[in-house]
Order: sequence, then C-alpha cells, then structure tokens
Amino acid sequence: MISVSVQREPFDVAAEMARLKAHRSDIGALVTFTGLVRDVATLTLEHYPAMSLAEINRLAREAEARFNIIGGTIIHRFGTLATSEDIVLVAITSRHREPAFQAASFLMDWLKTKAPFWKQEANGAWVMAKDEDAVAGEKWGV
Amino acid sequence: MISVSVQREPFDVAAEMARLKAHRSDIGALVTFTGLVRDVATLTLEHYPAMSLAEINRLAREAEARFNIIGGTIIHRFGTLATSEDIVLVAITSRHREPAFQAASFLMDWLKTKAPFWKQEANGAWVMAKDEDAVAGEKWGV
Amino acid sequence: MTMQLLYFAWVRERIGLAEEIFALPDTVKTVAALLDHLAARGDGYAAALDDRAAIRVAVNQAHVAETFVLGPQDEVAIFPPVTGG
Amino acid sequence: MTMQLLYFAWVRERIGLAEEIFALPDTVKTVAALLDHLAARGDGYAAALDDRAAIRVAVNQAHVAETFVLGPQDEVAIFPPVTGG
Repeated sequence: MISVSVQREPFDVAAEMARLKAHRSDIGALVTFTGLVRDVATLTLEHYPAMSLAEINRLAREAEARFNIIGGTIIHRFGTLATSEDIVLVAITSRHREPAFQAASFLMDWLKTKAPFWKQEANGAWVMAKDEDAVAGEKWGV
Repeated sequence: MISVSVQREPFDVAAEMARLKAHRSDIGALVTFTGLVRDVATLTLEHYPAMSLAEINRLAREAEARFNIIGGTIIHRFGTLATSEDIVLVAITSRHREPAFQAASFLMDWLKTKAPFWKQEANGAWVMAKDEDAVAGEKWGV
Repeated sequence: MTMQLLYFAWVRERIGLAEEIFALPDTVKTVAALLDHLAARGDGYAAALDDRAAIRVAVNQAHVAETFVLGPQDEVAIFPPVTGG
Repeated sequence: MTMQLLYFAWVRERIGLAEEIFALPDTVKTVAALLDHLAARGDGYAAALDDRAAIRVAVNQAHVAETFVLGPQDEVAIFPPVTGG
C-alpha cells in the first residue's frame, strides 16, 4: 500500500524510510527518488487541489497492480520552494530490488505527465513540459 | 565522483543524502537504493578485504563513465547483521532523473555479480547466487 | 444547470480568471467544441487557447481527450501540459 | 617465488583453510590447470572444486576467466559466485 500526500510543508526522507521499514522483516529493497529545485533561486508550484491528490492516488494504485511491491510513500509539495529544496519523494519497498526500481521509475514518469502541477520561475516564466517526459510516460503503455 | 566505503558499522542514509546535496544547486534528482536483511534472524557477510573496496571503486568509475551523473555514495557492510538491518546503500545524484535511476540500477546489478561478498545464514547455509542476478549483470554488456 | 470552468498556470494568466461558472450551450457537445467556443470569446481566451496542442483538459478531475462528451454539470479544468515531479 | 592462495565462503569451509602459500609447478600455466591440480590434492579440495561451474577466481584482486595465464607471484582467490548487494 502506497500512501500519498500533497503538501506545502517539507518532508523528512529518513522518517519516511523508517516508517516503511518499521515492524517488517520481509523488506529486502528500498528505493527512494527525491526531486529537487535545480539551478533557479526559487520555483513556485501551482496545483489543482481537487485533482492532484486523487490523481497521484490513482497512479499509486496502478503501480501496486503492476509491480510486486510491499509499500511506499509519495509526497508532492506545492508553493514556493528555494534552490535545492525537495519537491517530490517517491519511496518504494519490495522483497527484491527490481520491482522497487521499476515502480519508482514508473511513478516518476507518470507523475511528470499526469499529476496536475505547474512550475513557475521567479521571473514569471512557466517551466515548459519536455517532450522526453511524454515519451517516458508512454513507454509504460499508459 | 562516487565515494565508496566497505565497513562493519551501520550507515546513516539521511546523512549521506545531506552530504551529497550540500553546497550544490545543480542537483535535480537523488536516487537511493538500500538493501536490507530479509526473512532471516541474522545474516553474516564475509568479504575479500583486499578486493571488495577496489572492485566497488572500479564499478563506481564505470558508472561515472556510462551515466551523466553528478555524484554518489556506495556503502557495503560486512559482518553479522540482524533482520531489517541495512546491508548496502547506493545513492546517486544527477541533474535529471533518468541517469540517477540508471546508474543506481546498474551499480546494484554489478555489485550482485562482481563485488566479492558472500552471505551465510545463522544455520551455516550459504545464500546461493541467483541466475537472474547473472542475467541482470549481463544486460549492461559487461 | 451550470458547469464550473477552472484555469491553471499560463492558461489562467492569459484568460485572467482562475475559475468561472459557465452555462453549456446545446450546440457544444465535446471538449473540442468547448475550447473552440471559449477561444471565440475574446482576446484573453484566444491567447490562452489558440495553440490547441499545448492545452490539456480534465473533466471531474480526470484527464480526458478532446473527443470527450461533456455533461451540463461537469467540472472542466483547462491547463498547459503538467510540469510537476 | 611463491603464490598466495585465498579461499572464501564454502570453498574455504570445504578446503578447511582460508589461505596458503603455494609454489606454482612449471606444468600449471592457467587458472583451469591450477583448479585441476588443487582438486587432485585430496578430499577437501575435491569437494570444494569439483563443481567447476560454481567456482570463480580472482587474480591479484581482479576477476579472471579459467584461461587466464598465471604468474609465479600472483595472489589467487578462489570462491563461489558472489552474493553481496
């Protein structure tokens, strides 16, 4: 079961990892992906509140159906974030390494093309969607 | 530059992540893989001390040459570890998500087939190498 | 029977509204027809919606294609390709 | 001029030694020939080395194939397929 949060507040990767491992003896692999603000001083993330949490939950259920995983956490932040602040966390546990890597990669590819968030730079410019992200999303046969 | 350690002591994933992110504004992606003791009460890892660090360093240089990454950390433990204790950490930073995922996956596949460590259960049984690990290692065209 | 329209990112900026109430005309059946109808409303709408390849639409919080058939009480969100993650 | 032999995991257990000094005979040129030579030494060696598909060898801390040609002062490690990670 992958838990999902959409929030303004920072997240604590170590606490999330500890929570996923707690009271279990069957986890052999834990993969985390953290996405960070890069190159710019600040980045503002707008989202569609009624849809963003629901859409990420939908992606989480899809990952659970596709991959032999144990659990996970997805946290996506919104609001104004500074350089090198965390934007998104995807953490997945599984018995063997391959499903955890696959599910984390799948979730990031899908988040990039499905989750209703938009990034704006401090000068007002909107970050453009990359064609390669659409291609990466399509490779999972969405 | 990927730093490498072979050690008996536990590692602190959060501290390693913080160290990789410190004083940088160009990191957009951070992928970690943690391998844990699963199912058994204890597992003892034997290694070939003169070779294990050198071999993992060789794999690290190979990953740096193959993938467009910024930095990373590989820590592999030896000695006797209890259920759900960490065995290995691979953490990789990059500008974009794909090289970090690829490099972490490559390093784990190669570690599994190249790094001179052997796992023994508490009853004396040695963990058998899996054919699928050899196949996973070969897919990178070693 | 009215529909709620929501705009995000530069679609919101160009139209100059985050949301509005909209009575769906009988002649407008699909998402494509709605986008055509809105683009004809004036400068802000045209600037927002003219490059149709850069427009994405969700109906009742789910992504839909331009061929999707609208109902009179739908929540319709119009936005650029997403850039989260 | 002597070679150091190192054994790990169940190869070590079956041979009953972690390491030994070994004078390379002139007739033993390759890793394959060394494994044949050692397997002929007695019970522990035979039990360790008979299933050649399960044996890996590193010379001077680098993985090598059975065709690798040995030098008289090499450090030769003999072990099962690795199971770290």
